[in-house]
Amino acid sequence: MEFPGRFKHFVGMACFAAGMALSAEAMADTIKVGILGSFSGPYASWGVQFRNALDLYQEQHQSKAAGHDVELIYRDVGGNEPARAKQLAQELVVRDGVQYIIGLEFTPTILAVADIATEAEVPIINLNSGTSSVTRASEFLTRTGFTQWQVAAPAGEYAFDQGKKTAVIVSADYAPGKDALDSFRYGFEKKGGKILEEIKVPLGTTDFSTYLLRIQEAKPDVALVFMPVGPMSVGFLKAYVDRGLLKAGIDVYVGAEVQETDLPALGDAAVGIHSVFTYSPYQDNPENTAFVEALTKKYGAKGLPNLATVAAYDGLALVYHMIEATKGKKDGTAAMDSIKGLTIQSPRGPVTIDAKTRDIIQNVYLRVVEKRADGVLYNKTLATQEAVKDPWKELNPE
Amino acid sequence: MSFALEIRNLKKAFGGLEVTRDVSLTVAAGARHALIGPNGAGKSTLVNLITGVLKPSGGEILLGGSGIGNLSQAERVKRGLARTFQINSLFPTMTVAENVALAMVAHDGADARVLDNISRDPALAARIGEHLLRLNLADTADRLVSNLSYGQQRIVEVALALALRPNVLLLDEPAAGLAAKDVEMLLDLLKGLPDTVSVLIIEHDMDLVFRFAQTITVLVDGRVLLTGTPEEVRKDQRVRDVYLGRRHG
Amino acid sequence: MPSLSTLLSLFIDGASYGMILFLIASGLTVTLGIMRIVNLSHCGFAMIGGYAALALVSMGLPLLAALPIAVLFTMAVGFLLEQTIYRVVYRTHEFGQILMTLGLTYLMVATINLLFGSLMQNIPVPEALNGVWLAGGLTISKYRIFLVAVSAGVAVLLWATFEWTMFGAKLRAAIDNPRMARASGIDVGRLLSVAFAAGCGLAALGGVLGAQMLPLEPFYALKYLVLVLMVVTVGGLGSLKGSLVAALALGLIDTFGRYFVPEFGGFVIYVTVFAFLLVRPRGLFQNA
Amino acid sequence: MRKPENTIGTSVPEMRSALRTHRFGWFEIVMLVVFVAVYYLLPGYLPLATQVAIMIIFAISLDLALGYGGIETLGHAVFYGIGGYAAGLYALHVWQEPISGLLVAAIAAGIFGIVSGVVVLRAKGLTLVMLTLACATMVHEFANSMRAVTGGDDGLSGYRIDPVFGLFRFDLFGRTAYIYSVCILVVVFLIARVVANSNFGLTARGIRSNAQRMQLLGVPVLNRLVLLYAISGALAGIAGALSAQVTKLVGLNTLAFTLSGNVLIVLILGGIGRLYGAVIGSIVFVVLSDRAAAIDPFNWLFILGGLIVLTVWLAPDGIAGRFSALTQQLRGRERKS
Repeated sequence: MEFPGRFKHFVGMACFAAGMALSAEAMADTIKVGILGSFSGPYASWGVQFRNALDLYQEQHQSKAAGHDVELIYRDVGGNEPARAKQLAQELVVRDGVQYIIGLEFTPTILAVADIATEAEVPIINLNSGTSSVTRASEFLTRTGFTQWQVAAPAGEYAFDQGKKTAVIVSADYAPGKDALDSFRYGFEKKGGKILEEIKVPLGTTDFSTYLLRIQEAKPDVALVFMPVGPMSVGFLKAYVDRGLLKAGIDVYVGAEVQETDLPALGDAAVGIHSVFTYSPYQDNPENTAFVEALTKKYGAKGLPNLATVAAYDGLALVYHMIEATKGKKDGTAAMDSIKGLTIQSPRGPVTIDAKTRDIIQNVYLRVVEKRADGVLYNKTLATQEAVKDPWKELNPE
Repeated sequence: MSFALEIRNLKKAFGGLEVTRDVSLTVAAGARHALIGPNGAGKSTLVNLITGVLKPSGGEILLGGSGIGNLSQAERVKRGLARTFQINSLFPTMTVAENVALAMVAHDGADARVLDNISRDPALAARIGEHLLRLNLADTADRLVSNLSYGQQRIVEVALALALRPNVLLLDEPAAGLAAKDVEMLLDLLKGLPDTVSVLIIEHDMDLVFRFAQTITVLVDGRVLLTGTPEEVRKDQRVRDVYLGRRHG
Repeated sequence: MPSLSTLLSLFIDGASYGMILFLIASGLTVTLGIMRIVNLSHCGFAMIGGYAALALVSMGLPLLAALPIAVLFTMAVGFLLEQTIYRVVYRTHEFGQILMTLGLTYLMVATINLLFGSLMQNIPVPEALNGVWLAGGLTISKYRIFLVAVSAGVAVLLWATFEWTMFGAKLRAAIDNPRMARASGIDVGRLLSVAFAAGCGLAALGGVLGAQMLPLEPFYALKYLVLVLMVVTVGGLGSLKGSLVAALALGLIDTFGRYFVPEFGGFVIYVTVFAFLLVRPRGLFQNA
Repeated sequence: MRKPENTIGTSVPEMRSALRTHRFGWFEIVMLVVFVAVYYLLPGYLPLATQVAIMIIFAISLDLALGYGGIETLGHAVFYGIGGYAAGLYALHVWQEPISGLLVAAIAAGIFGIVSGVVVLRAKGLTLVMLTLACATMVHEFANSMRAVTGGDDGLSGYRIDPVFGLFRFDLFGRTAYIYSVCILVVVFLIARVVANSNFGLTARGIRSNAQRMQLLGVPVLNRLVLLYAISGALAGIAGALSAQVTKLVGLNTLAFTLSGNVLIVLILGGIGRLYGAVIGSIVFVVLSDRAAAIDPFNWLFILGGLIVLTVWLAPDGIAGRFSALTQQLRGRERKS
């Protein structure tokens, strides 16, 4: 076999050809955007929200940006499967010739595709993973969700401001949980609070009784809690309330765990749980009202959005902006440059992409779960902290 | 003179129940020795003691002059004691040739060789071919054992044991369940065995025993009643009483 | 040294967790004991029960009324499947059984996903069972006490059926030696059908009652499967008593392990199971 | 030593078909052609084809253990995962050279095969199934709790992989990854084939057929099974390592029950004890799940579940088994006519 020499040559040719193909694509007036998400498997609720938002945005803009047709290509990662995410991202770039990729829920999956963003100069918009460091994995990565630090550090501060002097931190034992631990502690201690104990709960835990017992025994003023949204968050909070910890006066502060889409699973138990987060569908601003109305009109009650929906909506808005800025040409660097420092009016309030870190700057709200007269559970906003940058990046400059 | 297999004062008791009572037995080199006895005489227990399935309560078992009483079944096989089973114990999902090959490879101690290709080993193929020819199994070489008739499987059972090149071959009721013509086939085969193999056969089929054995030991109630030539056994009144009388009336 | 009330709390938590595992595992151990088939769909029946109860509750039925209907419904589903698909499962080789029941589980997951969506679901606990009792320094969840009481009742009922009824005697015979049982005129096939359906019912009961601890979601059927299989294996195939002891032990070990060596969290229970199976590969109580 | 050309030597050719071994035939040629054709004709599908190649390696490793030795395992992902983590950690801390990475992974997984095999393989049947499952779950949980080393649930990432032979960079298009994986696949297939066709392969089949009798032929069955388990584990480790090198990330999912279940599905779908069953099964399974997931991600589990149930129902010996049964029938007909 004599392929070594030829092979190198071949790769060069192929890259060139692919480049040609891509630019030809651009002239053909259809710009493809790859959507990676969990549309099946245990995390399919993410995919549903992504799709709701993206299809709505496409409809509202007649799938046209800067005179070009925008086509969304959905690919199912089916959960936290890095190998599959990488394979699909590669195929989207190479085979389908997408210029942008939106999606992904998990830190491992987003890290697995970071290389592709760099190498193919394809901007990738991370919709969920809250690990601060993720955006550093590639110059072409940005985020429209939130970082754990962004909500948990203010949560620590707010809790202290509400008169809580001692706290126990409970978090699921994985990287975002580690971020949550550090950021809760940072926020709470900055104000002068005292952390009595840190409790790490292994992923996949379903019976939380022992951890609750430890909280009970530590007797803090407040519990600062981070759990991955889903079985763990619902299970933990239900058990927390059922054990009477909330009644006993140990307030609980969380982040994404009490989004309105998950409140029905918690039921009335959720009333009185505090959270610090960036979005609620019952938030009162014109963009949000229009957004929720359009979604419920299109999808009915199932269209109730959460941050994933908003993140996807804003993510596609960023893509549209990039397409306009580059006039539909494939130029990842120019596209990324065009969104640095950009501010858009998101349903969650104004959102800016940090010019330096490519991370998101947004408002953070302190809320508490209440029950409306019609029986609907929702988060009532108590306070707002505007234009919060990711504190971790401030503390850990590159 | 040295014996191929020698049993001295072998005892076995299950709890208080003595099943083997002080049995002594010698199988000469190249002998055709049969062990008979009525049901419950303790034949199976004796087989199990000799092959190592059971541990004796007392006494000695010597194979080629050295004691094997404390060895495991597999170690006794390695020392040259092969056996067949009352109920076929073959490799049903494999061909006849493969069954024999397994035994040969195991006997050669080559069963863990990862690099030898079995189908490219002419010496092995020749040995298998020769072995199967001798046992009249050449036609069935490429057939799965599970597809053979019961009679053929009994013969493969013998073939497997012989492939281990034993000094002593212990045949545990080889004719059990065989049709008359298959018994003839088996007998032919056993008669053709080389002299280098000593045979101890445990069998119910008296016709087969008397036509095959040179020496017969009669076991009754866990004790040796008599050892002698077929003629002597046939004539012995005690044997007639306890055994032949009842069965062959 | 933790206080007595802590230990007691842990004990109740562990026991209630264990009892749920027992309810789900009990049906599996009986069918495994008789047929020696690895039924990887068993947790799916617990899930079906849970979702059936959920559907009924969301139609306005109180949980305690929905519970028996859900159990009966699951038994019916189990019976139907046993009469059809499992007939094929019985015939095939061991790995065919594993595969087929795994495939069936996938189908269950897909169906639930289609009907109820992928989000986690909550079956609200009746008001009377909500909250805790405070006794001294001890906080006891009412629901957990209820759980322990109900499942203990079921366990006693099971034991009585097994020991004192004709059906139980036949079942024991069939587990002990299916061939002998068949030879002595017991219709093992029918016995198995009944046991299978009953097992599905028990699983459903566990699924509904345990929904607070093992929350309902479409992947329920796969998620808790390993745990339930371990209960059955540690207990010994076919032994109800074994499953009960194993489930309680695993529940307690898990709970205490998480409290005292939190850094090893979920790891403790698997090490224990592994070590135990090495020493006693046939489990706690398996005859032969 | 007898010579093959004596009178009995006439039966030598006969023995060749009676001692069933894997022979190269049209299947291997077709597969090679397909792999080459995919490279030139379907360049957009190379990442998918790479996943297929990796799955084939993994399934072949399982076939050695299950199809040849009858080791019933529901925890084979443990080797895949260990191989993956070994390759990842090696690249992160020692050297980024890929081929030595594969070797390190194979050794690590092989050693784990010996250690766990000595312990686990004493059991049989259901207990063995459960022990392998418990063992895999244990390692999964262990990897989960050793966050400092493995990255826990976030996966092990942040390592680079050097170009293969210092020449071929892992490119965006997945060309290098594909050719590299297919070459490793060919090597693994050849290794597996040598093992399967050897005395040892025969012994393994004997153990699967009747372990007790093997013991009585004087073969130390446990030792042999451990050796087989180690070889199988090492090959599975190579599959895991390949995945780690191609993806540049190792997640806990490489150790998960789902993967153990899937590889079993793949093998039984294809047919066990034949080596090429693993090839067919992987192609069908990976391509079908990819397509089904692309067409209807919300409901593709229906397709997968239905496919499994139907396969076991209609073709209990797998696709390869169905196929060889068919060809045998045809041959039988030819003979009769």
